[in-house]
Formats: sequence, C-alpha cells, structure tokens
Amino acid sequence: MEYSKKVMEHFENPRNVGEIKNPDGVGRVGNPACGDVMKLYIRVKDDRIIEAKFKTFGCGAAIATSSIITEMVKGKTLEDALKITKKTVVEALDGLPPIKMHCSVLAEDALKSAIEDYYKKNSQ
Amino acid sequence: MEYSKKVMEHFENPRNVGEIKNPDGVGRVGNPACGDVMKLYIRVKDDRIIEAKFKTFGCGAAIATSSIITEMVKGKTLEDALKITKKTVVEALDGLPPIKMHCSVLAEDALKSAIEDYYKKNSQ
Amino acid sequence: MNIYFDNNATTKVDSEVLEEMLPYYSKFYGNPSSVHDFGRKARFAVNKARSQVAKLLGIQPEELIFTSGGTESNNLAIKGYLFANPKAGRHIITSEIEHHAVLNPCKELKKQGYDLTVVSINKEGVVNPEEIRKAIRGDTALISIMYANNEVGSIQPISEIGNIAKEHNICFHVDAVQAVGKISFKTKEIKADLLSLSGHKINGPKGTGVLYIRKGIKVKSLQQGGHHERNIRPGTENVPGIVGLGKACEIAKKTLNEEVIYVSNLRNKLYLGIRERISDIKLNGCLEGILPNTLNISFAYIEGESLLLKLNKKGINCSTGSACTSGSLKASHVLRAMKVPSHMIQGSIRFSLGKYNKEEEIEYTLKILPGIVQQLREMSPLYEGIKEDGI
Amino acid sequence: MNIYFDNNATTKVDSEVLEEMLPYYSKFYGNPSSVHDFGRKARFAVNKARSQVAKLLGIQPEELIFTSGGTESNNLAIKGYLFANPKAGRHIITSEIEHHAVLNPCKELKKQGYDLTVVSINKEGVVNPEEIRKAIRGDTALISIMYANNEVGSIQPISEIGNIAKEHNICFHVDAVQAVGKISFKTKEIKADLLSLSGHKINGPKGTGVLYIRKGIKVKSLQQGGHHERNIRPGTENVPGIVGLGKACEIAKKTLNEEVIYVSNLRNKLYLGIRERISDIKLNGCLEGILPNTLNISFAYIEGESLLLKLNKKGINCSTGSACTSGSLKASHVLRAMKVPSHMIQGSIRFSLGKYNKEEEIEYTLKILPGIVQQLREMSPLYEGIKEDGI
Ligand SMILES: Cc1ncc(COP(=O)(O)O)c(C=O)c1O
Ligand SMILES: Cc1ncc(COP(=O)(O)O)c(C=O)c1O
Repeated sequence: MEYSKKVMEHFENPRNVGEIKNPDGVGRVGNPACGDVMKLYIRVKDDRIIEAKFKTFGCGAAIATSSIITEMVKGKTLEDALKITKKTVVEALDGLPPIKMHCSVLAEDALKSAIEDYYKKNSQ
Repeated sequence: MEYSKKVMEHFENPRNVGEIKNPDGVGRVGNPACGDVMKLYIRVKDDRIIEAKFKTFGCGAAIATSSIITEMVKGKTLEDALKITKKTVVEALDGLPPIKMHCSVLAEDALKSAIEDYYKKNSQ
Repeated sequence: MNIYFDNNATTKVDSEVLEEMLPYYSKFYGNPSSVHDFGRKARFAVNKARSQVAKLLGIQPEELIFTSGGTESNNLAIKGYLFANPKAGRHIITSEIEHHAVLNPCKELKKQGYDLTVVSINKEGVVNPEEIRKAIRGDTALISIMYANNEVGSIQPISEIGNIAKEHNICFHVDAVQAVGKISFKTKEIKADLLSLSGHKINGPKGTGVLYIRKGIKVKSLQQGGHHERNIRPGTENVPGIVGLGKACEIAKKTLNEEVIYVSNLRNKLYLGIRERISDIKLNGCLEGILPNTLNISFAYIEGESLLLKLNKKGINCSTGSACTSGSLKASHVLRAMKVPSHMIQGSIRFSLGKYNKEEEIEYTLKILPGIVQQLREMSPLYEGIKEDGI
Repeated sequence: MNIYFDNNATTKVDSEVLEEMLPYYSKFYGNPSSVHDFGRKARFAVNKARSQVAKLLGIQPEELIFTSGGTESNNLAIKGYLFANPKAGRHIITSEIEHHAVLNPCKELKKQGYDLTVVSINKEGVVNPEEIRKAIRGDTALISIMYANNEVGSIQPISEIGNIAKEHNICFHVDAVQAVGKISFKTKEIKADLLSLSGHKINGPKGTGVLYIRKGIKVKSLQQGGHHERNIRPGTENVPGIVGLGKACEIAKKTLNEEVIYVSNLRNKLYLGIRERISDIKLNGCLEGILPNTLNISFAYIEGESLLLKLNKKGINCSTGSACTSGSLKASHVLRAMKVPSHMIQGSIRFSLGKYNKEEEIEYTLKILPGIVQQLREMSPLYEGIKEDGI
C-alpha cells in the first residue's frame, strides 16, 4: 500500500479544515466503528458553492479525499458539484491504493449529503 | 555422519593391504551391488594367526574395519580370533556412525569365513 | 531522528549475529548433507546453533527442528501433530487473541472436519485457564495458546494451562514467538510439548524459526523431500540463517535479564509521559501483565493510520491496530476480543521497544506526540462532538 | 588447494549478492507489512527482487511467490495445485529421476488416494515425451517433470512435454531448480504452468526459493497465517534473502551466456582429461544432453565414498551417488533408473562446476585423481578379479 505524492501532500497540508458557522448545508457520513467519519460544511450563494470546510476522523486517504473535495467544489454550481464522483476524486489525487478506494466514496457521499441538506433547508 | 580420528587414520593408512600367496585361509564376503566386498587372507602356524592381509571394495568404514581387524588378529590363536565381534571392532575404532555399523559385520564375517576356510582345508 | 518502535513486528539483526553469519555465505557455503569439508563445516555450524537454541529454551538439542519462521513452526506444530496422531482426537482448543499463524491453521482444520473451540479472553487480553479446562472434551487432541500477545503484549498463564493440559494428557502447543528473548522461561517448566520461535523477533535473521518437539511427541512433516531435520522438515538447511538464529539465542540468554530492565524502564517512561501529556487515552492491557517492551495505547477521537503517518513524518516508526493499515479492512481482532470500543480500536497505536532504543528517543517522542494528537483531534468531528456535548 | 566441485548441491553466494543483502539486516530491517518508512523500504526491496526474478524467468512479477527453497516450491506446486483444483482429477504423472522434493510429495499424495504414474527414463537419464503422452488419462491433473537432473545433469525435453500437457489441458509443473542459471529458457515458451527455483543453487542465499504460478492457475496455500504473498505463502518475508535472490537472478540473466561457455570448457577439459588418464570409467549421461557444469562418472572397481574421502583429503570436494554417503543406504535412484550396473553406481562421483572454478583446479584434479583411483583399485578385490580374469 503506497499513497501517491498528491495524497500525502493533501494529508500533510489539508485545505479547508474546520467548520462553517451557520452553514448553508452540512453532510455527516461514516461511522467511527468503521474508522471513518466525515463532516462537510458548505456555504452557497446563487446556487454556487463559495466555501467548503471539513472535519474528518479517518486514515490518510480519508483526510486527503476530504481536503481535495473541498477544493474541487469551491466555485462550482451545485449542479456541477453533484457531478463529482469518487472516480474524479481519486483521479485528482493521482490514485488511491486499492484497499483505500472506499474512502473516496465517503467524500462523494459527504458532498451529496451536504448539498441535499442545503436543498432541504431551502425548500422549506 | 562423522568418522572418528581412528577410522580416518586407518582409512588413510590401511595396514596389511594386499594378498597372501597360498594363504592358509581366505574369506570373501559382501557384494558389489551393496557397496562392500571384503577379502581376508590369513596365514596360520600352530593354531595361531601369524599374518593377515585384506583387499576391500567399500566405503571409508569398510576399509578401516578391514585394516583394524587384520591388526587385531595378528598373533591371536584361532580360538581367540573367533571371539572378535563387530562390537570389539567398532570399539577399537572409537565407534562408527550409526549408518555405518553394518560395515563392522563385514569384517567379522570375513574373519570367520577365513578361519572356516582354514579349518575346511586342514580337515581334509 | 529515525526511531524504530516496531520491534514486535520485526527487529534489527544484532551486529554480532550478522558477523557470525557472514562466513557461511561466502566461505563455508557447503551443503550440510555433503560429505566433504565444506559440508562438514556447515553441518558443525548447524549443530552448534542447535545447542545454542536448546540452551536458551532449556531443552535438548535433538528436541528442535529448524523452520523458515514462526508461521511455519505454528503450522507444523498444529497440523503436524494432529495428522501424526489421528487417534488423539479431533478437537482443538485455542484462544481469540492468537496470531493468524495459529488461528488460520485452526480454521483450515475446521474446514477439514476438526472441531474448534476458541476461548474468549478478558479485557486485559488474558485467557482464563478455567475456560480452557471447561472447553476440554474427551476428544480434545491439542491446546494451542500463545505465550504473549504480539499486539498488546499480554502474557498468558502458560504454566497453569500447561498443567491443565498435562492433567488431561492433551498435547500443549505454545506460540512463544513474542515471549522468547523478552521473558525468561524454561520450556520444560511450562509443560509445553510443542513451542514455536521466530528468529527475526529476537534480533536474528528473517526466514528462520524453530519448532521444539518434546521427546516422545510425534509430528508429521507438512512437506516432503530429502532427509533433513529428521525427515520432519526437508529442504537444504538455511545455514547462515540458522547460524544467526543460534547466535541470537546465545545473546538473548546472556543479556535477557539486563535488557528486560533496560527496555521496561524506557517503556514505562514513555507510558507515564504520554499519560501526563495527553488526555483521553487508554492503555490496552494492564501494565503489570504485559511484555516489558510493549505499549498499546488508544487515543480517543482520532484514527490510528493518520497518527502513524504523522509520527512517521517526524521519524517515529510504530504500528497500529486500526483497520486502515491492514490489508483486511478489519480492525485488530485482538482489541475486538478485549472489547475495546471500536472507535478506540481505530485510534490505537503500538509502540514496541527493543534493546537499541535510547532514552533520547523516548524524550523526543514525548515532545512530538502531544502536538500531533492535538492537531488530529482538532480535525476530528468526534472530538468536536465530545467538546460540544461536554463529555 | 581447496576446490569446490559440488555446485549442484549448493553454491557460494556471489559477493555482489551479499553486498546487496547486507543493508537489509541492520539498516532497512523493517517488516514489509509495516506502514512506516522501515516497512516501505523493505516492501520496495521485495518488489524490486520480484521484478529481477521475473525478468530472468520471462514472466510477470505478479506471477511468482517467494518461498523458503526448492523443496517448498515443489510441495506448494504439486499439492497446492491438486488441493485447489479437486475437479482437475486425481492422477499425477512424474518421472523416475525427479528429486525427492517431487517424488516424495507425489508418494505422499498416493497414500492420500491420488493415482501416480512414474514414467521410466532411458539410459541417458532422459524422459521420452511419448511415454508421458501414453500415461495421460482422462483424470490426469498434473504432470511434474524436472528441467534438468541434479545428479547426472540430463536435460529433459521440457518444451515437448509442455506441448503435450497443453494439448490435453493438463497443468504442467517444472522443477527447474538445476536449470535456472545454467541454461537459458523462457518460462512461457516451455509452456510451464508452475515452475520451481531455489536461490542457493544460483549463487544466491540458502532458505530462498520461488514458485512461478501462471496467471489463471490456482494454488492452495499449504500453510496459513497472515496476508503475505497473496495469501499463498504466509509468514514474514525473508527480506534480505529475497533481495539476494533477486540480485542473483539479475546477475544470472546478465552473465548466463558467457558463464555457460566458461564452465562447459572447464567441464569438458576435466572429462577428456579423466578419459585420457583413467581406464574403465563411464560417463553417466550423454555429454551433448547434460548441463554444462555437470560430470557424473563411474570408476569401475572402487567405491565412491572412499574415492570422495581421498579426494577431499587432497582438497577436492565433490559428491557421490554411492549408497554409503547418503542417510538412506540406498544407492542413487537416478543411476538405478538409468540402469547403471550396481557396482558402477557404487563407484560414481559427481563433479559439478561453477563460475568460481579455475583452470588450475582442473589441472590439479587431473594430476591427483589417477593416482587415487589406482591406489583404491589396488586395494579392491574386484579389480584383482578383473585382472586375473584378464578382462
Ligand atoms: C505471536 C506470533 N506468532 C507467529 C508469528 C509469525 O511469525 P513469522 O512472521 O516469523 O512467520 C508472529 C509474527 O509475525 C507473532 O507475533
Ligand atoms: C532438482 C532439484 N529439485 C529440488 C531441490 C530442493 O531444493 P532445496 O534444497 O532448495 O529445498 C534440489 C536441490 O536440493 C534439486 O536439485
């Protein structure tokens, strides 16, 4: 099992760590028993994600995917952000070791769940 | 499998190699297929072995037992010579490796067979 | 700094050991089965190593077989004994916290129709001998219990279990891979019939191991070939490896007592230092009942692999019981058996020390570790939750 | 003089090989399963070795498993394949002159209910592929034939046998322990599905081996434990050993061609010299069909062990097919299968040369040998008989 340089770089210098006070959407996925919990916060303006932050309990891959997805979504419309899949996340990180692939699902799920949360709040 | 110093000494400098012309007794035992053939010649005077010689096809232990038994019998009465057993031969050599024990039987058998040959000739 | 705290995984080969091995690669390189000088020298070397191992274990030199490592020794012990003694029965007793090199052969035998009882352990990672006694049946053929656990270091009541096995006339196998060189024992006193040892865990070479087979106990070879090792373990002997293993045993016997004191002092300093500096930690196992070199600690709210990677970046090399570092995606079966809560299993780190560790390395670690833990906790949604909930 | 002519028994470790191994004992001593730096370095080293071996054999790196030697590789190939493929059939074909590390696993399987056909060989120690074809049945699961014989060096028609196996869709195992590094071949071209290699026969370290497993072929592990070597061969990897084996393969690939020429020149010189100087000898095998380094000669009227001991005293180290040197008291099964007369089997000596032998060593041997043979013959009652009978 080897992490790519890109993964290690994001793991060591994770972007956008933290929380957004009164966020427009929050997604929380995972389970400590499985070793991964990710919380993703977004701020949305004009259907566009203008800020994303995360907190993650998890392995190197979990932290790196969290970090990169917050970078990837920033500035994207919600529609475009929903097009981000685990595949694009993994590619952006120059790949993940096979046994770590499931971590990329977490990032995708956290993003979807945050956007869903935003829609839910805004449809009220 | 290790040979004692005594075995190696007899193997390297075997005593009494050769044949006796017109011997008083000859014993030939063993079988080339099994890896050992021993021929033992004796000259007898007044019921006493005054000379013994051998020729052996065989391993280190076979040659060493041949050599030492020719030394052991020299000067012995036939009666005393018949008391030499594989056990005494092995002891005289400071032991043999377990898988080589059968070689000592050969020496005992060759001696017995030579003495038998002497008795046979002299009972005619 | 490049600090090695993973001595339960494997150890550095002692320089005296390596020195002893070297001539057997390029000078006395003969095959011990050969009659000539090269063969004789190799044969002598193997026999010398046999005595060195025997002395450490307190056994006769004829009572041991050289193998390729702990895994082979365990397989040979368990399967070799059962296959050689079909009348002894078809029931095996072992414990939850055995190494996979014991558990998996047992599971394989189960598939082949053997019965298996896996006794549970307590929260400190220790088998209760009475549980073993209760598990014994009329057809129990073998009890296999490790001397000390590799992950948490818990030492098992081996003599008591040995006595129970003896009472019932059941063969007793001890996986002593982690105990040899770390605690002093005599194989005969613990009543082991079979005992496994691995070279690379005692500053000896990888690819070497030993199986002690008590005189009178029959074991069937698992591989067939030439006449090596009394037909129980055929294959050209790994002469340099065996020579190194012998030397490692000799050194272990000589220095065991002082090393235990040295290493346990370092280990205690590390533990007390961590406890002082970092909150919400848990020692897995109980300090009085674990190997002198082992420290398995769970750090709440964070995950082991990230902690390990960050420590590694600072030159501190240790290992984890986290699911995320193993190939299996399953967290440590040992910590689960000890009923450590799952998030704490995920946050567990094993420091396993050795004779080459230095006091400065402990001090450095105590300086670095708290910051890293804090950094990861700040990033953790669990920690935040805890803080918010005021727990 | 201390001359080593026993390279089919084992070889000296190449100094470049040893140099490559050393750092993995005392510097990069980590366990390849560990996540940290020490582990990573060990993992990289194992992977590098995997490519080096793969290049020599002409296979993919994922198609090989590291083992503890030729014996383990053969056992794993034969039993591992049959156990993993119970539907493939229960009939095995092998030959009379296989190494015990093939014959004995086959015999063990026979005891377990498998059927075994052991095809005979000709007087030159060569299997007739048509015999193999004839032996094939509907339930033949495996054909196991060695590439070259260790005692006489006879090279087998492996490609032809491989084609026959392929035609019938039967798995083909090749014990290439004596062929690797001595003859050039590509594993894919000979149609091997499984192929065994042993490190210590190619100037690599003892205790190392390889099993090539063609992609698509299933093999069941014979020992259980951790997740090493794709679960087929658990146990902590012997990193220095594997590194050395890799390097030995790299060197073998690079120097094979020139070495073959060098070694076979020496070998031929030795053979012609012996033939010129000593009467009543017999080459076992045929010079055109044996390994370039091997010379198995029977000296009539004398017994091999005594010849060997006398040669040894003069610093010449070789081996014999005589019953008297083996633990078994049975003379070489290979020479018997070749129908060499028993007294000639007793008088057989194997000279197996290697890259470190020198021309002077051949000359010295040619000077020494005739006198010793004569001395032993003078002592032999068989020689006398021959002389008397005027034969
Ligand atoms: C307790 C225990 N048993 C067995 C083994 C297996 O030993 P090896 O890796 O030498 O095969 C290990 C280590 O891996 C161990 O810690
Ligand atoms: C043809 C052949 N196969 C297998 C083996 C066994 O190899 P190892 O001694 O490495 O187990 C040998 C050598 O001993 C051999 O010559």
